[in-house]
Amino acid sequence: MDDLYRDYILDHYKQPRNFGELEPHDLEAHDHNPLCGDEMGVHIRVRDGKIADLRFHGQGCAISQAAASIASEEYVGMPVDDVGQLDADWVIDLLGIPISATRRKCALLNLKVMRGATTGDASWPE
Amino acid sequence: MDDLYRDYILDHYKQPRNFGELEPHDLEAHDHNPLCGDEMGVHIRVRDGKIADLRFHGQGCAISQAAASIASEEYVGMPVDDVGQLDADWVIDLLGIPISATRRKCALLNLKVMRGATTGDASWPE
Amino acid sequence: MATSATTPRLHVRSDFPIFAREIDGRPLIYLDSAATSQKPAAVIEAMDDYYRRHNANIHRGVYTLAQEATDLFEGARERVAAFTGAETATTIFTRNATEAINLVAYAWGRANVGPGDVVLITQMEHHSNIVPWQLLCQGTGAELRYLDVSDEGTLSLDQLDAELAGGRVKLAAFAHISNVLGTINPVAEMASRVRAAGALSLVDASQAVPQIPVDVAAVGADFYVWTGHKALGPTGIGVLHGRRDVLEAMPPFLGGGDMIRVVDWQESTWNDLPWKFEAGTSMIAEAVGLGAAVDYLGELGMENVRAHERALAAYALERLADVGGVRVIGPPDPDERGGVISFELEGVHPHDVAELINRQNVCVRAGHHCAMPLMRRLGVPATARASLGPYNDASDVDALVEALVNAKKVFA
Amino acid sequence: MATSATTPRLHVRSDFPIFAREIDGRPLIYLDSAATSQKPAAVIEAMDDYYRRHNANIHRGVYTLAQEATDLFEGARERVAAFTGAETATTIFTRNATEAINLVAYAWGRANVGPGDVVLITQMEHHSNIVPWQLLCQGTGAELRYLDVSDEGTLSLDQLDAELAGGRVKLAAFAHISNVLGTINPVAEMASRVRAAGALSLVDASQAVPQIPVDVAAVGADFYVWTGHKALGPTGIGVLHGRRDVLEAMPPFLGGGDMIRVVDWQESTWNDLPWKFEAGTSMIAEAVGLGAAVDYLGELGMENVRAHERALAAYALERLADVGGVRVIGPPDPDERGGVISFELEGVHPHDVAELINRQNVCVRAGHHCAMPLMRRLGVPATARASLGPYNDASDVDALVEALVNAKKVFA
Ligand SMILES: Cc1ncc(COP(=O)(O)O)c(C=O)c1O
Ligand SMILES: Cc1ncc(COP(=O)(O)O)c(C=O)c1O
Repeated sequence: MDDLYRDYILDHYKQPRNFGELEPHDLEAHDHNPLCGDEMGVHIRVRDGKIADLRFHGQGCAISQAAASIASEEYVGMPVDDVGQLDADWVIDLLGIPISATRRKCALLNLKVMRGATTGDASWPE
Repeated sequence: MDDLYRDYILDHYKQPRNFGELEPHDLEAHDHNPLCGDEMGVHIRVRDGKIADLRFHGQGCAISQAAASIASEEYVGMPVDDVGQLDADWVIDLLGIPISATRRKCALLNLKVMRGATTGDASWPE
Repeated sequence: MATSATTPRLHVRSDFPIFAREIDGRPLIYLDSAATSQKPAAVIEAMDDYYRRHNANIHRGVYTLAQEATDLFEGARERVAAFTGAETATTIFTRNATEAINLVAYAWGRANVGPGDVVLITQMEHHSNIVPWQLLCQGTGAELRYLDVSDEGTLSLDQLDAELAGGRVKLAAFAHISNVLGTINPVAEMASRVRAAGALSLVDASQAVPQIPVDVAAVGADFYVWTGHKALGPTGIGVLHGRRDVLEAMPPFLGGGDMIRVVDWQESTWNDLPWKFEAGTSMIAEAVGLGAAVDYLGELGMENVRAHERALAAYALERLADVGGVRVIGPPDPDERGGVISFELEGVHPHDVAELINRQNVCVRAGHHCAMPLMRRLGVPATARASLGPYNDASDVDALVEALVNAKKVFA
Repeated sequence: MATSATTPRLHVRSDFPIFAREIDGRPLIYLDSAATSQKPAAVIEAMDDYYRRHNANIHRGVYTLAQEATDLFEGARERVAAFTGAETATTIFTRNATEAINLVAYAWGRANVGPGDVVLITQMEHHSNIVPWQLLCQGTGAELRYLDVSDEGTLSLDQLDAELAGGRVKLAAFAHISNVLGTINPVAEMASRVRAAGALSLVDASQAVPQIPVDVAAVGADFYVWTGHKALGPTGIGVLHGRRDVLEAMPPFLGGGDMIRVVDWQESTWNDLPWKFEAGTSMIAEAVGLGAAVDYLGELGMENVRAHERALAAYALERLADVGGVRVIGPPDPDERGGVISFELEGVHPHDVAELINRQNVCVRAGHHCAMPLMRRLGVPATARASLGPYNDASDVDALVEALVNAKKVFA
């Protein structure tokens, strides 16, 4: 079996969870990976300070799409204020595959837009 | 004896002929050697279409000063229209020493200002 | 299988030291020459020799080393100019093609472009031939307009005429060969129409100089730019060929050492061409390397390089059809395109394609190739791109095809 | 004879391949490091290795070679930043020091300087730190003003205060070490006074980085620039260190690949620092070479380089007095000057000095040293200049002195 493109990665890529738009929504952000042109947006609905629902959208590689899909299941139910505390390792551990330096931004794009939507900080997670 | 700094070169350097200013004068020009910062000007008095008298002035190395001094003796009496016909080889032959690529502009500066004064063409002689 | 491709005309791989390298015991399949070329030993050694034996600053030194360095540098300029059919004095060394275009946009543009004027570019330009014009237009109130790219990846001369007929175009800038589509544009014809309309033209030949015989005088553009590292030369050097009268009328771009004649307290006068546009210490070793690169290409013969890459591209187009699910972008006729092949593989994002085939040491680029507007026009987020150099042969294409077949399996 | 100089602290000549070269059977006496330095084998080999084993375009490549090239390039940036005590993200690679200064003059200058504002420089600046400001002032209606140079070759802090008190200074630019006088300016003090007056400062450290330990953070200037080829590195690369907030607020300079985030039809957004200011393909091999150069200098220890060159300069000042008719320009105290010694030889034009001593393979520079305004201030048409590198020792000074004695004889 492939180290990177494991079955669950390909499964999330082909059938991404929480994918699409969400209208109405309370928070949103949109961003790019300047290295490859991938783009990703998010719509978030908030209830009682928690993420009640969310949808990612955009285009990207298997790693960025699978990462968004897998992470989306963690984001739902999370206090909005906690998103800003998440770091790069959190996403990478969640993915459970070896991420090279070049693919790092693919994996982190979902967290970047989530932080953009919730804290306004649009820098790359470290 | 030195190949380049021959006695007559040093003599012309130390006691340059036709050196100074000439007031009044009919033609003049002033120029630089951008490589070393040498500068040279000339004042020319014209009678009957010929160079009746001239003076060089400025600061420069032995080669540029000696070349101006030696050439000045040729310029006097020359029809003004002939100056534009003179080429680089004319000066270099006149000097009678081996001129390397780096010192070429030193040797040619006097002809450059002469051509500038008589024809308005301030390009380097070729 | 095209026999012309399986018997390539050039056999030069051994001139390029990098191919001695193996990664995980496998040879390198380098198909990314449109991003940067590999370098023949002659180029590397020329720079090495420069640093080991002749290194000195140029132009103002009296001593032997400085004279040697000056001769090496200016000699390289002469050979570079001769290689592209340009004049030596109007052959200006820049940092790369990008800086060459910015030089024109700043020095010529800020002095000649104003509100209501049009700068005309095309939808297939590299960012380096887009962003400088955006900045110029934003700074001057001019309008940036685009020539369309057809579904086949070509430009329309009729649309060019229509734009020029508007009478507002001051400068038109276009690629000689597209770095994404491979399209070879009719640049001489375009430059002549632009000139007839009283406008200036700039040709971005970054992909052309390494791939086809070029003749700057015959193209007849006002500016013709390219970049050393794609033409078997080093990084850190590019070339701007300009028309003498245009360059002479232009104010300088960067100010500093070497580009001046006299510096006074409040103002300065400028050196002759080409030095007027070369501020500060030049890319001396890089010029020496680029001189060696054009010598090498000249010995191969650019007709041979073109024939070799054309045959190989034709072979690649044929073989890619075998993979199944590959969609090639750009002109289908190998006579109308260079050795740059962008493609999509159904169901697999280009980034994943590149990652997967790298496991077999096949090096291709994936992404927007610095041409985001073109990606938008084509309606794709990114493409994978295989591009050829004189060192490639049919075995590289075969390796690409095999790697793509394997990549498809992972995503099946 | 100073024993400290005859027993130099560094013995590194054999690290520099060029000294294996003989011309007419004589060794090379290289005393022109202020124009450009010689390169240690480690620098030449690092670039060689890059081209032979790792060459690929950076930042957007997925394959192994591209990752290696990216790591080599960005790794070099980290080491360069660490070497000068600067942040990595605010360490921008330029073509040379000249381009770094022009970058500031264009991108920061055009956005922040207007009619009535003052740009303040000094009479001892290199053309590269004069002409960009002339162009800026001419383009914006600002006024260019100069701090005087004293007869000893120094600046006056009082005059700086007086200029700043005028309230119109927007930016002050000055050399860390003069390339003609050797003067080491009190740049940290100057930058702090400039900052207190609400203006920005730019330090031209082209001569300082190769000669003395520098700490960009401690100097505290807004911009700190230098050039690779004088610091044992290759041609074609320079460095701009900037303050983060200033760089972030600045518009970009050159537009093109790599410096963008998103390119749309009419406008673009910019990449993060440092890439926002690095348009087009970078000087990849050159960065690798510069990384090797700072590693090498770091191993020597810049305190040792300074001590070595200080002792040697002191020895040279002493020995030059023996020649008779030599007038040295600049501060007499070796503690206040770097290893740059400009001088006049009575009765012999500097150009002839350089020519004559070249016959003994002694390489010095003669001319205005790209500092015409300073020549005017000093009242000399030109000077001869001997300048030191870590590879020089007392024997080089002795050879210079002997050659000067011979030169005098020719003109006697
Ligand atoms: C003090 C000083 N500033 C600037 C420069 C310009 O450096 P570069 O020509 O590498 O841009 C030099 C050297 O030429 C210099 O000595
Ligand atoms: C068509 C085209 N134009 C311009 C460039 C820019 O070249 P450079 O990055 O060397 O300036 C490239 C390559 O990157 C290119 O392919």
